[in-house]
Amino acid sequence: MKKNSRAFSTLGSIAALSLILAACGTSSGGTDGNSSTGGSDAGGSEDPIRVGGTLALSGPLAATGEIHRLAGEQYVEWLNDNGGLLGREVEWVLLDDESNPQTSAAAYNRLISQENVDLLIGPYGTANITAAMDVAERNEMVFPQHSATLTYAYDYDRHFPLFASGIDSSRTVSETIFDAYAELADEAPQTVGFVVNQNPATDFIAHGHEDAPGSVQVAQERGLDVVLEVDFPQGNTDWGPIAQRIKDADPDLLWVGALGGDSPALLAALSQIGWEPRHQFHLFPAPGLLLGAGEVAEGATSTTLYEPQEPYLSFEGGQDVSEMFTAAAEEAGLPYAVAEMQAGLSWATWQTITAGVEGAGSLDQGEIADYLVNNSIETVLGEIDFDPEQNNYYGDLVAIKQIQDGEFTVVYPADKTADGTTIN
Amino acid sequence: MSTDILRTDAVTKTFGNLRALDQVTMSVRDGEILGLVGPNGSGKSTMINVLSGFLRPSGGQIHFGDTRIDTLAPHRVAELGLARTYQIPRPFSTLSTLENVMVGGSFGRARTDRDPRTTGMQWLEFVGLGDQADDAAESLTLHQRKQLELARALSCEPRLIMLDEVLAGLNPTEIEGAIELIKSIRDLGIAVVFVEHNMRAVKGLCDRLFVLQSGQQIAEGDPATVLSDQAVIDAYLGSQHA
Amino acid sequence: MLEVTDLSVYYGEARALEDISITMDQGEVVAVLGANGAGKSTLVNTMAGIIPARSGQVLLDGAPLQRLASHKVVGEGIALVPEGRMLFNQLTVAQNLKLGAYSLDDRSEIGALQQTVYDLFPILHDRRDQKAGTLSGGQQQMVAIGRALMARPRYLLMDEPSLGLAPIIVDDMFDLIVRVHEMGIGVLVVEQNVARTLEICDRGYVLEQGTLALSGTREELLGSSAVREAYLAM
Amino acid sequence: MQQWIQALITGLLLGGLYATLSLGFSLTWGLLRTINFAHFGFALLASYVTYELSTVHGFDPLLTLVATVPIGVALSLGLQWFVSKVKLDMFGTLVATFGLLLVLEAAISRYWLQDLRRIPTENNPWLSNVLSVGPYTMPVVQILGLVAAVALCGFSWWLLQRSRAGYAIRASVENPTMARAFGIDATRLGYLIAAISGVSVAIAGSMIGILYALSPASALIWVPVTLAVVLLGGLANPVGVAISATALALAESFTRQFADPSLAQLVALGILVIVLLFKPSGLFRPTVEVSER
Amino acid sequence: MTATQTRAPEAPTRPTDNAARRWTTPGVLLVLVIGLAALPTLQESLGLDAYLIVFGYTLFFWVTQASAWNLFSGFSGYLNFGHAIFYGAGVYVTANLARESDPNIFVAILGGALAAAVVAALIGYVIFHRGLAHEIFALFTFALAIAIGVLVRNVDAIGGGGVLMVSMVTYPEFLGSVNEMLYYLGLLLAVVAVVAAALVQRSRLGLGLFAIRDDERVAETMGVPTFRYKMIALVLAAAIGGASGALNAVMISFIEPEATFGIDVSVMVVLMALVGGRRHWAGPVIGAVLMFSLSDRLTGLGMTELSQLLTGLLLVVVIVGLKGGIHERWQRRPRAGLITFLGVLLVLLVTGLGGGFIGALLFALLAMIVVLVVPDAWWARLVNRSREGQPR
Repeated sequence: MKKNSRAFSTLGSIAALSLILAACGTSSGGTDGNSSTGGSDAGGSEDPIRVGGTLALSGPLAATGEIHRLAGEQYVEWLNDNGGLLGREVEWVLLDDESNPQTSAAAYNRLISQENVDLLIGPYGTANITAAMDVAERNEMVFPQHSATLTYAYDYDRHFPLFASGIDSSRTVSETIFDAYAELADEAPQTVGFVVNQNPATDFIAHGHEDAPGSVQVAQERGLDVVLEVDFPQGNTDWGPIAQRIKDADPDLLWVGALGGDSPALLAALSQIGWEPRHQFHLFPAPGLLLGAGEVAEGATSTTLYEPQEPYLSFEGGQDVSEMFTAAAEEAGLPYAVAEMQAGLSWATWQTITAGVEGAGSLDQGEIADYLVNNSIETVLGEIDFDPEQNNYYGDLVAIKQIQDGEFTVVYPADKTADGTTIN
Repeated sequence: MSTDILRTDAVTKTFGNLRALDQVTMSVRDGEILGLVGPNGSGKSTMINVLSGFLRPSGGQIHFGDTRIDTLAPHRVAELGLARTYQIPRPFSTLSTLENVMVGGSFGRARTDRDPRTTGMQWLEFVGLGDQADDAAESLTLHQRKQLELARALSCEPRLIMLDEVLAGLNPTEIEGAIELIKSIRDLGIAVVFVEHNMRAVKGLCDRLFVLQSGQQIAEGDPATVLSDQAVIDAYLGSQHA
Repeated sequence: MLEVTDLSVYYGEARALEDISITMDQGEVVAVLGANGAGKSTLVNTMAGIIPARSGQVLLDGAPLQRLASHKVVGEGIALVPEGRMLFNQLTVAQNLKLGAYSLDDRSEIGALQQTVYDLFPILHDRRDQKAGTLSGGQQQMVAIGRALMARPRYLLMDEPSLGLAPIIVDDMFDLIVRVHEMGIGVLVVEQNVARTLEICDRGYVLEQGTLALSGTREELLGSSAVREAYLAM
Repeated sequence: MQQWIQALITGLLLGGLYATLSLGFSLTWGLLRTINFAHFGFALLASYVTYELSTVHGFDPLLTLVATVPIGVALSLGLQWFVSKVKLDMFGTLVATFGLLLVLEAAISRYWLQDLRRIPTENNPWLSNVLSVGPYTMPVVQILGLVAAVALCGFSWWLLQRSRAGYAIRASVENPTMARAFGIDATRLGYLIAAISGVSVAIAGSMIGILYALSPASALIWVPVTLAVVLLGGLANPVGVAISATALALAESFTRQFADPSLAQLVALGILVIVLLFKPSGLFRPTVEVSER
Repeated sequence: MTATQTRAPEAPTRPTDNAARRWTTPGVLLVLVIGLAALPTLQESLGLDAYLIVFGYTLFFWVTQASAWNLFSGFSGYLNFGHAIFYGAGVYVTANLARESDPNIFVAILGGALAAAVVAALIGYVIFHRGLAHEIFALFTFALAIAIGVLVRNVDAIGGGGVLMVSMVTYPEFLGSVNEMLYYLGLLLAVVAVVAAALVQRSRLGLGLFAIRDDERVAETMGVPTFRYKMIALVLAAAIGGASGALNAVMISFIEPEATFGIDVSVMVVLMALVGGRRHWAGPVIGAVLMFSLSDRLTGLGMTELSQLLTGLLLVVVIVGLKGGIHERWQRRPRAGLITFLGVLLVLLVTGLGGGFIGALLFALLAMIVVLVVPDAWWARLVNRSREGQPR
């Protein structure tokens, strides 16, 4: 019996597997069990248009993923309230990529081949976007995305980046930062200290890549004295020694290549050793946390592409995103319920795909792509002209915002500032 | 006098302060059953552990045939043809009875063109475990585990087998069977080192005795002589006076 | 009165003890003799509550002990000096002793018991902060006995106390058993040193293959060839 | 010179947190044979409770210990009860507690969302409360954390090495049968150890909540350093935990100060790897050595 | 010699165990593999989702990794929590080859296998000489993987200063699209891994490893060359893991040290093997299918938190209820398990209630687990009661 059962179980397991194979041939063929699909044949115009994408709903990137989820949901609601797309309702098929590029790639494959989505929208996070873009490329799908930073790496002609910093983003972002501080004229910083998270996005802006100079190089080119260059790992937990090194170097401008919660932790450590930054810049901090850092964060600058203020509120949808996102975020219980750059980018990405479809008048990926490269797109970031000569990147829309009196306000360039506010 | 198959020269094994073996010089002759006896704690099991390479001696040398083995890895010792059983059976608990025996047949000296499965079955039949071949070793009774220990050691096709209290815990009928079994092992031409407390069995089986007490050898020779030796009697029964 | 009635113990399917009945008084030294594997250790371990019985009972003054969780038996006044000492080798001598009194609560009494043990074994006092695992065999046996005495036992079960001891120390060991007995503690001693054991015991039992082969007074056993037979087959 | 001393101070203070976090993990592994990955979930939950109570309800972050410690103890006791009920082997506990960690993470992200959380400075007086001695500064909360670490490790050491319960615990790990024969109830002592582990993990968690930004995925950040401390320090050896936590924190601190912060973890783990290669049992002896078979 | 070693264990002892029986398992496996290999070609004509190709690849990936892990760790009892070292070695071979030009995928796979094998040989040589206790070994390897991740992050020559990208590889045209190529090669590697595990299990090497797992010292005294066997198995496991990692680099395309050497792969393979059962080659296969289809299904339904929650609960339930893993319990209760599995699967497929094929597969596996989790004593009572109910 004993022997019998072992043989039986081995055979059984194999028989089971082959049966599955046979079964999936018969049963899940024809009409798929998932009855909600069927948009791909574009037959009935009542069928919703399905837009597929993933976001980091769990894992290390999930904090920002959550913002994009809320913003996206609000956009889809807004769109459907305003007649949908091509007269059809829009349905967002959102999957979790767990902040993991492999999951992201698999999920985009699933969206295309199983969920039969009509359109794609990119995930959050450079790694996930890069992995997903490969899938989009293999399927020749239009791929608008909001936040990939490694501009040099992308050459897919149907990807539409909304992180509007130009193809030389590491240079343009850097130049913008120092241009902003140059406004201070005599009081402009002469020395700069770099403290950079090893995350690819922050690392790229700070250190560049082969032919693309980063902030450190730009600073040197501009004659600033780089007095400190420190990299720290993702998930760094001890800020004291880094703070000490900053204090010892005593830079005029503290340039922090920060992500998420890095900035407030660093600022706390700095204030504990009694060093106050004269000028401080933070690349991609979680804005709520930076504001929560209190007095030490006063005067901190950061990059932005959208803030809930003029002129952005006058841009296409600028008012809507601010109001709707804030309402939704408050309801969800986010501690910082202000629509800023991430929410704006999310909205702009949706505006891009919407404009492409409406402009092309169809769901044909080639036509959408053609429309997008040939026309200006109105977004909450302003007017965007995707330039196929530059891998669809375009001019630099990056602005600098600063915490003044406990609130973020745009201080550079002048055409983005509300009422002549200047950097201090 | 037949040739020695195993010879120890002044083997010593210490554990911390304890001298478990103290300069023991012992030899086993080809084809004999040597009884290794002594009261509890006298160092018999330590001796077997040292001989099998399970423990490394603290001093002295061990030769098996012409090969010095006290410096070899245990699996090399096994390959030379030295096998053992364990006092408390240590079967490979997640393997079947047959697979336990196949381990011996698959390695070292026993590794031949013959299928270890076939030879393994033969050894199981030999010790009387043929019907339990497919049972999990864990499910065996103590007696069967002892039999398995034997079969497993035999499956290595040893030239010398060391049996560590194979009779302990068995009932009289089982003991009788085991004694017959050990005789038939000798008849296969395998030398046996037999560690046992059951003196009736020792007397009945052994060609020679080697007596240890507190890690030291106190007597050696044919059973009748050795067992009437006063030092041995004292060792077992305690001396009447200090 | 410590009694064992119709006790049977099995390891899985293997029988270790069958229908054993013995009794002893607090004033006695009782020997349990027999060859290796006869079931002596099983008997004392069952009495100490370490091994569960399949049937039969251990009774202390008529009250069954077998229903108690094993960690409560010691509180009833039965302490074990196990075979191979089984000290907590990584604890110091003093700590081993204190653990013996774990079932007691009265600190001053524990102190007094400890003093008694140190009086009995002055060497242990000198070595009190040494790890038990580093002591010599004889000293370890002292700790084992001391530890058992710390439980303030009425009955002490000693499993092979002379095992692995140098001959000179063996004599001390037997003297010690007598002294323990003189403290008013009943001693059940399992021994292979038959000669010395029979010198000090009042009565004895001989086990063979898990059954009771013989019982009797010291004199009766001394005259019996069964004992000699059991050990040396002669 | 000043840099060296400041790095030393920073390292010491960080070592306090490492030790507090590692102590419970080490104790349950060494004495209860539970490799408890849920430990990191317990710490994270304590962090979030500290965050919640101080940010939303305005309690002083340190006062939240009144809530987190009982929670930590209750979770630890519950886990110990569960593990002893279902009788898992050591690797079984590892898998099961890893499952539990996932469950805790899911629960936390359900309640607090995936967003990054950090106690705002206005609710967190401890962030700016700094003790300055000459040119050197030390955050008071971390000093308190160090004191707690010393107290916890010291108490655990005293308990294990000097108290009656401690002998009993060590005895019952070394030889459960004999320990029972002398009246030691291992189950109850197991709960005692679990409770200490719960206290220390709650304190560590609250410290993390006070000092760092939280997200549901951040529990795993602490796994490598905890393992390093525990393996170096000798299982269930509170003194070993304290010393190896300090040593690793100092190594990291000096690396961050004088070399490159991004190499800090490599240095710490490198020390672990090298030590284990030359001394597989770790730098310190485990409180109780359990032979493999 | 080889023939006798690779024979199924049921082989020669009884005359009834004839050749037909012996070849059933490999035969059915072969049919299964041919069926799977034909799937991409037949997919459209059968009207199947193209997603099955992607699902299939990822499933093969996990089957490969879990089987590779099990080949050493499951069989020998040394639980390696740093399997990502070997996986990552493969990933980084492809990634570094891709720095210059689009690498040939076969070169990458072979290079990945080789690199992982070399790393394994180095690590194995050092730690097996050290004789770390099992639990120390487990957590040591865990720490080592993380340390290597940090090292790679900081050594530009390996890690490219943090990020490397693999956007395209070259491969023969007949392998079709990138997804199809991944599917075929993934299947190939999975077959290699499973067959290797099965062969090892039935060979002297496997027997030696099992002996090591149960009692290493006894094994050594019975002539098992324990050091050599541990080395061989570790290197073999690493080579398979590295080959699969090299292929997977194409799938991820964005290579970062933390994601590669982090906890994901290292822990997932352990969980898959422990859940499925680590004493048989089929165990990790079952575990990988179960855990991956569970996470795939829940991700597909957009239930992130639920996915984590259920994975966590599943681990607890399986480890508590099925201590030896699913396969082991199945061996004791094969009919009940198989009937439940197939029955539920068929019902779900026919009625379409499972939400497609993957869902049906998952629910059938879960139903089977429910049946297997019932403790033996209860099961016996249940079976007896139902038998008593029947008139004889």
